[in-house]
Amino acid sequence: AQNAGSSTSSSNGLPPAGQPIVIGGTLGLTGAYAGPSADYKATYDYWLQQVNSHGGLLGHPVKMIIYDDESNPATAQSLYQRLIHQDKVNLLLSPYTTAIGGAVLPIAAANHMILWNGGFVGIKLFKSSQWMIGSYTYQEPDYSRGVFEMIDSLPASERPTRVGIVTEQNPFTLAVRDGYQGQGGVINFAKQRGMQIVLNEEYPPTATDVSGLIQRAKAAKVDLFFALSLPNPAALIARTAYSLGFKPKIYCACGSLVTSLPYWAQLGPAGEGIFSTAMAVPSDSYDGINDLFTMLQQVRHETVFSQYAAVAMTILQVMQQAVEGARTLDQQQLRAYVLSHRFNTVNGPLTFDQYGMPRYNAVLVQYLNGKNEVVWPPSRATAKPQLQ
Amino acid sequence: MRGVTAGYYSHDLVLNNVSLNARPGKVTVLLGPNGSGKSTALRVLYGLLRPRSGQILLDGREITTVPPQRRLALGMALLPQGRSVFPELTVQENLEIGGWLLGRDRRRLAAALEAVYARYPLLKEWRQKQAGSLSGGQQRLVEIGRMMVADPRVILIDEPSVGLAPVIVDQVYEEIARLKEEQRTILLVDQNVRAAVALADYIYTLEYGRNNLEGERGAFEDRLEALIKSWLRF
Amino acid sequence: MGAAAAVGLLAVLGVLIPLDWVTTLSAVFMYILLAESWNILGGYAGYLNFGMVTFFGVGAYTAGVLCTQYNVHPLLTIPLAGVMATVVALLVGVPALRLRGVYFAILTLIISFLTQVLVTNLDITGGASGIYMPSLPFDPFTNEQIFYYAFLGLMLLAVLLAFIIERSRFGYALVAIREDEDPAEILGVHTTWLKTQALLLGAFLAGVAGAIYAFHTSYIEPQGTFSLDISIDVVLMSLVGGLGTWQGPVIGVPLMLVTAQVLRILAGELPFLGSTIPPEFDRVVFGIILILVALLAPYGVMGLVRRVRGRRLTV
Amino acid sequence: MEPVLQVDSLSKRFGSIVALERVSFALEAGTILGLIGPNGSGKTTLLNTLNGLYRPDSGEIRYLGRPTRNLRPHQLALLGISRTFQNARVFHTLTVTQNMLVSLVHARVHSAEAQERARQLLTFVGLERYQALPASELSGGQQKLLEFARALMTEPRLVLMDEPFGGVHPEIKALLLERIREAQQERQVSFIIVSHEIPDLLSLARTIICMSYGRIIARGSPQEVSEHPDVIAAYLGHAGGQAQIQTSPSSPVSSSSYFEQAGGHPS
Amino acid sequence: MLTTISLSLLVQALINGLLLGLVYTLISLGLSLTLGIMGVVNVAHSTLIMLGSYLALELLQRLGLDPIISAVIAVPVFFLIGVLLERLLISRVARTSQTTGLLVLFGVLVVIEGAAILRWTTDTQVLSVSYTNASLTLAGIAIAVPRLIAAAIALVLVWLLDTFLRSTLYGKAIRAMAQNRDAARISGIDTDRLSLLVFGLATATAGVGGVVLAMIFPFDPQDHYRWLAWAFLVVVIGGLGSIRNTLLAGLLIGLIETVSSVLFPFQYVYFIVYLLLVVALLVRGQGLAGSQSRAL
Ligand SMILES: Nc1ncnc2c1ncn2[C@@H]1O[C@H](COP(=O)(O)OP(=O)(O)OP(=O)(O)O)[C@@H](O)[C@H]1O
Ligand SMILES: Nc1ncnc2c1ncn2[C@@H]1O[C@H](COP(=O)(O)OP(=O)(O)OP(=O)(O)O)[C@@H](O)[C@H]1O
Ligand SMILES: CC(C)C[C@H](N)C(=O)O
Ligand SMILES: [Mg+2]
Ligand SMILES: [Mg+2]
Repeated sequence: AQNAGSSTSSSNGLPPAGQPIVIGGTLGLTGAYAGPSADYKATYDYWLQQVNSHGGLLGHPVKMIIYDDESNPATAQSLYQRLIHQDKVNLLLSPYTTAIGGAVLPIAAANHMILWNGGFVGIKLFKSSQWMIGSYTYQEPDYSRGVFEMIDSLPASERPTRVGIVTEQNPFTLAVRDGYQGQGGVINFAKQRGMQIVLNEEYPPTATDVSGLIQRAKAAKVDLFFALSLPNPAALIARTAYSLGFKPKIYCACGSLVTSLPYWAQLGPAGEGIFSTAMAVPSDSYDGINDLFTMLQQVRHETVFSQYAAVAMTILQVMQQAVEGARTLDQQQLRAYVLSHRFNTVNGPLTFDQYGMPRYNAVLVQYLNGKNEVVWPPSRATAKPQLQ
Repeated sequence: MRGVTAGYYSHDLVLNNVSLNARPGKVTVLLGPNGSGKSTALRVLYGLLRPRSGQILLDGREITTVPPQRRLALGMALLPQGRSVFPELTVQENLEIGGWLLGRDRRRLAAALEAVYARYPLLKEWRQKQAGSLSGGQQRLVEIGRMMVADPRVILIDEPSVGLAPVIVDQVYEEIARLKEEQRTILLVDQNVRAAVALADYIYTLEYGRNNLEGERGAFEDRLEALIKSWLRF
Repeated sequence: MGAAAAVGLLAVLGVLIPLDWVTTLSAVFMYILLAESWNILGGYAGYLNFGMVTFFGVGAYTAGVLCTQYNVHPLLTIPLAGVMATVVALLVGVPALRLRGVYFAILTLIISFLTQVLVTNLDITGGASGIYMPSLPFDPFTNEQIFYYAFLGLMLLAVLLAFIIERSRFGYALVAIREDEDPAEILGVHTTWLKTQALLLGAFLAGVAGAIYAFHTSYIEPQGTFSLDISIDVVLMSLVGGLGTWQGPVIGVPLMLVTAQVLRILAGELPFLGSTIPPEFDRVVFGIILILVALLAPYGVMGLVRRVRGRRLTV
Repeated sequence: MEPVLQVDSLSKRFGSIVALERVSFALEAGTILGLIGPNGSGKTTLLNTLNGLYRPDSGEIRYLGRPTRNLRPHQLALLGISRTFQNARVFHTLTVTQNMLVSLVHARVHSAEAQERARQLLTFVGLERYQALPASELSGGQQKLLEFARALMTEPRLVLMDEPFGGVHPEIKALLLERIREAQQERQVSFIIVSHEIPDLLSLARTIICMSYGRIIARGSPQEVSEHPDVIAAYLGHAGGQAQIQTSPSSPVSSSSYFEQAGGHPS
Repeated sequence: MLTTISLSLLVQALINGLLLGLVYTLISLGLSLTLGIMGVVNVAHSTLIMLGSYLALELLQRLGLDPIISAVIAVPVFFLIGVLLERLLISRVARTSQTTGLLVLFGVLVVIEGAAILRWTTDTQVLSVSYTNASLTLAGIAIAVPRLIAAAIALVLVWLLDTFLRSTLYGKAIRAMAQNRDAARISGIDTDRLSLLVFGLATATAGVGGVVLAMIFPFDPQDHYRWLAWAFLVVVIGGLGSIRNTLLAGLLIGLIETVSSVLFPFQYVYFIVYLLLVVALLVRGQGLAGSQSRAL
């Protein structure tokens, strides 16, 4: 069967001159994951326009096909089949979030195509597949690492001791809590520091009311609180905590990168003071980060720099530099190129390990006065952390 | 009703050019075998089924397209065949619905209810019961009572006596006679041929959706038997 | 004759058409299978099951768990999945079928939520993280074709079953239950047993469908596999085609799935009055199509075809 | 002879209403029992209890010598009890023939035979023209006829009929009466017939029971019952009832009987 | 586990449960009218709620109107929307059969949702005014002010609707119409206008519910399904046909949810909620109300 034309290794897989290079993927433009997906879409559009106005890729114009997978894994799967076999895309972009991405990875792998993954983390998936290149600069086990490192720097008397964790029942957040093969994860980090875990609860993504959880955290006198959520429930938890008067010393929304979403600002006082880890902030002045932020301000009216836009841009930058550097669309060669080179991106200069994961790079941010201030590490800090 | 043709579906006609005339202050009886279109005729007269052609006139005014909910205000009322109480309302509430048109005027409504209770003391006994829990005959009585609350001038009745005990049946026919005395116009459809004919001033018969015989009761009575025999041939 | 020709055509199509269409058609077949299974109880007997996904999901997970935890041969897991779904249907159905109307509908809905929560919290099912299924050792094309024919075969079986039921006293009795259950029982219809049979039959087929689906997608997790969408889609597709007719699902499913897929693909590509349509526009169009179908064909497409006649006036 | 049905001290209440109070009677094979009584006296409730729809509060029913307490309606139906309803309950979207076949769903009757049986019964009640129509398209009286035919489909041993003649044209009624008698005499089928039309029962029933407020207030031959003062007071009404009964025709099958009755009183 | 929870935790949970229950009641009232009384399966109900939330958002952002005022404005606005929906769509199909109504209303759901995405994007929105984050503390028990407001509005609406349906002739006529439409018409009831009224009212309560929900919960054009599911549960568990039972069922579900969330690990809370609901349905057969009129 004549399929996946781009995987034939005899040629470099480039289309005839003048024909476009086609990039395809899906996003949850509607459904549960629509919030972050909107940032991805805006960034893709922005990049596409830029690349084409600079003469395209290797002289070929670039065409991009992004379908709406409706935040549904099965829909995403059938759309990826279509992208690969009908649209015959040359490069495959991943969808947002582990639950969807995890479902399409086997399809990409079966067709010997690399999934250029700006959409999700998944240390297990990276380690067991050779068909992914990622752009998140840290995986689930490290989502809470910044908070703990910051705590280590506090005088012993100020350190919180009673840990409470509420975790959304989702493959991604569960791994943030549990780590991977004994490494990382909130529970391990806390135990290593002799902290006591006084609350460890899971909630389903469809929960309508979390006041019971917050009450119990309050009753257990939690002073280090982790809300490991995806975007939608994160706001509900923050708001419920605030209105029930639950004020832990440290509140980390250490699941999804929610404090950079537009709605966070609307939470008002309920969103203030909350910690989160992040990859890149404009103050780092990485390559193109400010232009990207300007675009987001104009197109999406965002006041806070979106981390999703950053990872989206990063994967496109890596892909672009790899294609231009290796001058091929052959998937194996592209991967080899990525693993052995260094890339300049809005997430900073990146190198990759043998699994296609970028090396660790994260900052801890705290949402203060309507902005994400970097509070850790001190070398990149824009403000001092404020504990309640 | 003049030259009415009607049917439920485009391909078959249930009434074919039927004309009926209910004379004011008289009892007109409509007879016919099962399925001959009697109930359909009443439905058309009351606006529940729109005729394909022909006209319905009330006091000489055309009302063919007046919707059923407005008929009551014109002084018409219908007692349909089969069960039509509101099962989950109490008997009292069922009657109140019958007085919907008087709704704004609480006192008139109360008076109308009292009048009905006076006519049918049994209803008063059951007033707090759910209509749906009554026996079949009791429900029929509720329907009759409900129809009477609005004090209609022109009354279309479909099978009033089905399921009623003989005592009550007697009462119902006495009631119809009384209604006639009160100068109301009555169109009666009944399989209780004997009783109906006894009350009738004028009789129509239908056969396969067409006018068959008609005439004053006196002129009619002798032919009736032969007629009924002929209905057997279907 | 016509039917044989159609079946032959579908069989040949499996090797002729491009791969993404093979995939799309497999999905169509799977939903026809589900909708026919649903239709036995929902369409004929009028018991609207809003939790069809329970049986589908149980089937998928049975295959997943048996295959990955107990190393049962994949081919063997498929009938076992059907059996497991039937067992669940028996457990659920016997009490649930005592309820009628919306009460039954809501109960089945809650039970599908309940199963979803259960699967999310069990260890053996991999919890929220789900199960990666072993993949078949074939190239992608062969792989897709295998599933194409599997779903095609099962679908034909289900359609045939519905066809037979519709013309049998079993079918008439189911309709009698829908029309007026008490008299049906008094006339000698063992209503509980018939309803249970209808449910079990549907559950078995749905379970088998779920198992095959699990191997096809190669990754199952509770949110998607027990998604309410599947339950609702099955109902809507049957409605669009026409309830209680064997042709209903055969018409309704492709109509809705293909329309949705086409709209999804067209959105953003078609210029509209000079500007491009925003991608979300496909949803609006889809909704309008649903409304139009309901307005123009109140008893589904089959209703139009057959001109099913209205209920008798109640007076 | 073993009675088909033996009812012992049956009681049933709905909240404060006593619908049946210590009702006892026995029915022998091949006999017809007429059941009369004022509206709301418990006739329908009795039938509902007999075929298992209601569970009696106390008392016992034996059908063919066997207690029925734990049998569901469909089981009793399979044992040979069939039933018609006071207000016709046909299955609207099924055709007339399909309506007939429903009750044979568990029976081992060959399909062709079932069809033939349905056709014959429908012809008999005059509905053969309508065989392929949905039952919703029948007129009120035709629906009752369909029910009548449907009740005979299973070749029952005991038929419970709740006002089978309501709204049925007199001529056809005469035919129905004939049919009932035929079944009773030739196949020893037993009937319990609820009807307010005493003359019909007179010609058919060996025994009549009159109920009032859930109790049996009179039983006996038609003549006895119709002359019973309580029955007249509670049910027939003074002159009316008597007039009918006394002038009851010798042969009710003759259609003329309906018009030869003396007195202008309706039945 | 049971012994370690303190009394104040339980009291707090009870209060939360009552307030949450009233929120559930509020979003179910409209459905109770359309499903419970008219027999129309209004699956578009929650999209109307969602529109209510956006009404509050728009009025706040454009005119600076307080959501409480928006709740009042929502009444006529949504009444009109309900009337339009009834006239244009529901009156044409819902009466042919319940399932056709389901189909058309699902279409409405999809259209409203799609249109809302086009207009407001899929971004999550949070409505903040002075009191949305405020809370009262009484004897160590925190009560969120917006939930208190929601509860008050819910109680007022319950009382109004209940009185309307049970004591006025209009209310009786509505119930009569639901039980036998043709018989109602014969009695002179203009069933078309009455249906307009019912759908207007149902939609108005949905609109108010949406405004109030926006004070408490984040919202976006698509997460309304969860409310739909809850609303159906509340109405059906209550048993069709009575506003009071809807209130009871709402409170019951709210209490089960919050109380079990302090008694059991949270991941099992919904398991317990659903399980209890299943048991309740099976035991009562027809919801809490469970009146049965005669069969034959
Ligand atoms: N709702 C309906 N849909 C279609 N056809 C109908 C409907 N109702 C009645 N018909 C047909 O119209 C014809 C006349 O019916 P109608 O109910 O008017 O008869 P009728 O004279 O009242 O009979 P009966 O004495 O049995 O009540 C019948 O042949 C019947 O088949
Ligand atoms: N399901 C029920 N719930 C409450 N009350 C009931 C129920 N069924 C019957 N009843 C009551 O029991 C009494 C007997 O009713 P039943 O239907 O048996 O009378 P009936 O003799 O058949 O009368 P009719 O000749 O009017 O049909 C009535 O008072 C009725 O209201
Ligand atoms: C991987 C995804 C589930 C979530 C993503 N890492 C985020 O921060 O939002
Ligand atoms: Mg009639
Ligand atoms: Mg009765």
